[in-house]
Formats: sequence, structure tokens, C-alpha cells
Amino acid sequence: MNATILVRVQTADFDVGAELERLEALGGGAVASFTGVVRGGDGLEALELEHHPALTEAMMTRIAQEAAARWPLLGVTAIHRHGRLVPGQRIVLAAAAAPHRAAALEATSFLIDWLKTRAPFWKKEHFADGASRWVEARAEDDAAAARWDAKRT
Amino acid sequence: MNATILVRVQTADFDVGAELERLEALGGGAVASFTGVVRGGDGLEALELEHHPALTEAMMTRIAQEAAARWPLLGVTAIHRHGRLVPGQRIVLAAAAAPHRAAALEATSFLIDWLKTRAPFWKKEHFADGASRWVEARAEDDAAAARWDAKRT
Amino acid sequence: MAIELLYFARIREAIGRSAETVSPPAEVATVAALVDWLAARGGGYAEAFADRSRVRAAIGDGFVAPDAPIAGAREVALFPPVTGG
Amino acid sequence: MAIELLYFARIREAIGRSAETVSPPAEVATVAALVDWLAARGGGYAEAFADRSRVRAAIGDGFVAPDAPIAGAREVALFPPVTGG
Repeated sequence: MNATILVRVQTADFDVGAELERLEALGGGAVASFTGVVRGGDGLEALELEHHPALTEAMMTRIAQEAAARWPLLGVTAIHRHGRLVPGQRIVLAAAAAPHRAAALEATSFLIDWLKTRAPFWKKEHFADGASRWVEARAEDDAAAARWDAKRT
Repeated sequence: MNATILVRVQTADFDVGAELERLEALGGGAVASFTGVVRGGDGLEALELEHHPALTEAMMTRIAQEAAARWPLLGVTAIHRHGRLVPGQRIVLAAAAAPHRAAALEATSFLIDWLKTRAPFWKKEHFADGASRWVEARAEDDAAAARWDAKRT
Repeated sequence: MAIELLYFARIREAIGRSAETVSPPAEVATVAALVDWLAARGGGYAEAFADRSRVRAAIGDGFVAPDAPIAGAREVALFPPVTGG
Repeated sequence: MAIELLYFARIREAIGRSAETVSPPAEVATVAALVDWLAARGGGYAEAFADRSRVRAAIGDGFVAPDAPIAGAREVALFPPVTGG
């Protein structure tokens, strides 16, 4: 199965409905998605997302290709924003189209786990009181990504 | 956590982007979705979806509530169409919003597995040559649904 | 005891109607017995219920097992395993 | 041997620049040795690389392990564990 891969790194927002419609149109019958949104609270004013421009697209494409190699997919979409984002704004979209729902859902789960641990983005939190701090990588994200090392379906 | 539950049974199409935006607005940061689309091929002209009007919404609501009882969710959406649908048209949407991606993704997977085996819908296939046949329930759907009997997270 | 029966999908088509009111004898106490009693009518009923493993039932707002009692039920729905989603 | 270094996130801020060209001595053969050599400069460099377990590297278009050789690399990126998604 030859999967249509779409990877984008951008500052602009994306249209989830339009992206999923593109995947639906591939004819697989099953489309799954994950959307990450900036969560507010604790006085968070904005997130600043830094990335490694020369590397990001190549890494994201490789992650999408890996998903397509592991599951029978018709399409894989991975979109990640960078720059300044405020609570409520979308950060990332991972989505997959397949002939079977398990493949679409598992591939989506895989995509977001790997994007979180293998795509060169870094988040800095800016708070209302003027403070700011870099988000620390979480051990549970590594554990979530490592699940896929053992398991090939 | 009190989840906002939205269940709809309708002949009309639904707007995936708008539904997911509603879930994003709940502030959880993680939204997952599954969309089922009529798959063409083998001369399929249309699917006819029959349902049990008095029972359908109650069953779908119960499935959504069960998801909200099993995972820390902010929102659950389940929309299922009935009537005549042609290849490429959407049939079903299952989606969940949560503070964590694993909860959103697993709940979505659970929702579609249970919708397929516990919501009173029946599919009839109509072919271009005039033939028609009722879709048989698949053992693998029962197996997928049964996964969730053993596992509570 | 009058019970409203609802039929769906393949079972509805085999029987040729989507609903009817029946009054089974008192010894027909469970869903399984009700199905046996209906199948004994022959014709479309026998065809509809030929494979008991492919018959499901709902009473009130939930699915029930074959051994569920029908006493007090005003409405019983009989249908094949569901295939939505 | 001149190498272009790229710094990101916390490491970029501690060092105070996002890129620079360095010419480490020949015995600096791996990413880990390069990090040691940079940290030995003290100041922001020492701070940036104080916790080696929180330093990652990329050469070309892929992440590499600390023992990856830097011979032939034109560009080495040094950064904390990623936190996107």
C-alpha cells in the first residue's frame, strides 16, 4: 500500500476538517486523528515553540514514513506549528487513513508519540507575571514512544 | 472530571472540523477522533443503514458515559448516520477530549469498538447490478470490543 | 399477555413486517422461548430465526441475553448482531 | 577542522548565541568529546552542558548518539531533549 504522506511545519493555524477530508478522500474508510492544543492554567500566557528548521521536516517525514511502513495506511498527515501560541490554539495534528480502523488509530497514536520525542521542537512557557521557563522533557513521553520499539504489527 | 457528552443520530452529514473544534474548546489540550466513511469497491453503489430509533440514542449515550467513566475525559462525541449513504460519505464520528493524549486516543478507540458492536445499527449493501445483502457481523469486531472488558485504566 | 415485537434488518425482511403484537402462552417465559415459539410458526419466522446464534434482543433500553425473562415487557426487539460504525 | 555548531532552546540561551563555527583539536572525535571541550570553556558553555544527560545532538538530517564521530561533519546541532507535540 502506497501511503500519501503530507508533512508541514508552519506558524499558521491549520484546518483540521479540511485535512481530515483530504484523508477521507483516499477511500480507506477509516480516518483517525489527534490534535494537540495549548492548555491554559497556572497563569500561562503563551507557549513559544522553537524548532530546528533544517531538520524538522526531514524528521517528521521519516516518522510518517515509519508509520506507513508499520501499518497498511493510505495516508499520513503530520502538521506542527512553531512560533508563539496562546492557550486554546492548535499546536499539532497527527492523522492517518486506512482500510481498517485499528491501523488508523494505532498509527495516529504512534505518530503523536514519536512526534513528541523525535521531532526537533522545544516549548517555552511564558507566564502572565513575566516569568518564563523551558518545558522539560517528560519520562512518560519517552516511555510512550518506546512502546513502539518493541511492538511491530 | 465531568465530561460533556454529545450524541447524535441523524440522516444528515456532520462537520468533523466543527465537532472537533467544540471538543478543543473544552480546554483539555488533547482531542482524538475516528471517522468512518463508506468504502467503495466490488460494485458497491450504496449502503443503507437501518437502526432502532427508540434504542439508538440511549445505547450511544451509555457507550459515551462508559468511556467517560473509564478515562478522565472532558468531552465525548458520538455521531452516527442512518439511511442511504454512498461511497465516500461519512457514517460515524467518535471523538474525545482529555487533558492527556493517551486518554483521548484510547477512549476514541473504545468508542468506535463499542459503537460497532453495541449500537443498534444494521448495514445493507446495494450493488450496481441490483443485488443487495445484509452485512454480517464480524468476529473480529466482537474481539475488538471484548478487549475493553478485561482492561480498565 | 400482549407483547409488542419489533423486528430489524434481515429478521424484519424475512418476517415481512417491522412490528406486530403477539400474545404468547404463559410458558413462554424468556426471550429464547419467545424466539422458539415464533420460529414454530414456520415460513418467514422459521427462516428469520433459523440460526439462533444470529439473533439478538432488546427489552426496554438495553440489549438482553436469551435467558432474560419477558414477563412484564411491553416491547421486545429482535434483530441480527449489529453492524454499525 | 571547522565545524558549524547550532544551539537550540535552553542550550542556545545559556550560550547566548544560536550558531558559531569552531575548530576543535583532532582528539575531539565524538559528540560527547565535543560537548566536553565546549563545556570546558566555562561560563554559559559550562551551564549549557552541566547536565550531560540533558544534551542531544543531530548531524546531517538525523539525531545521533553521544559516541557518534564528528569527523567529516560540517554541522552539529546541540539541544535539550525535544518537547514538541
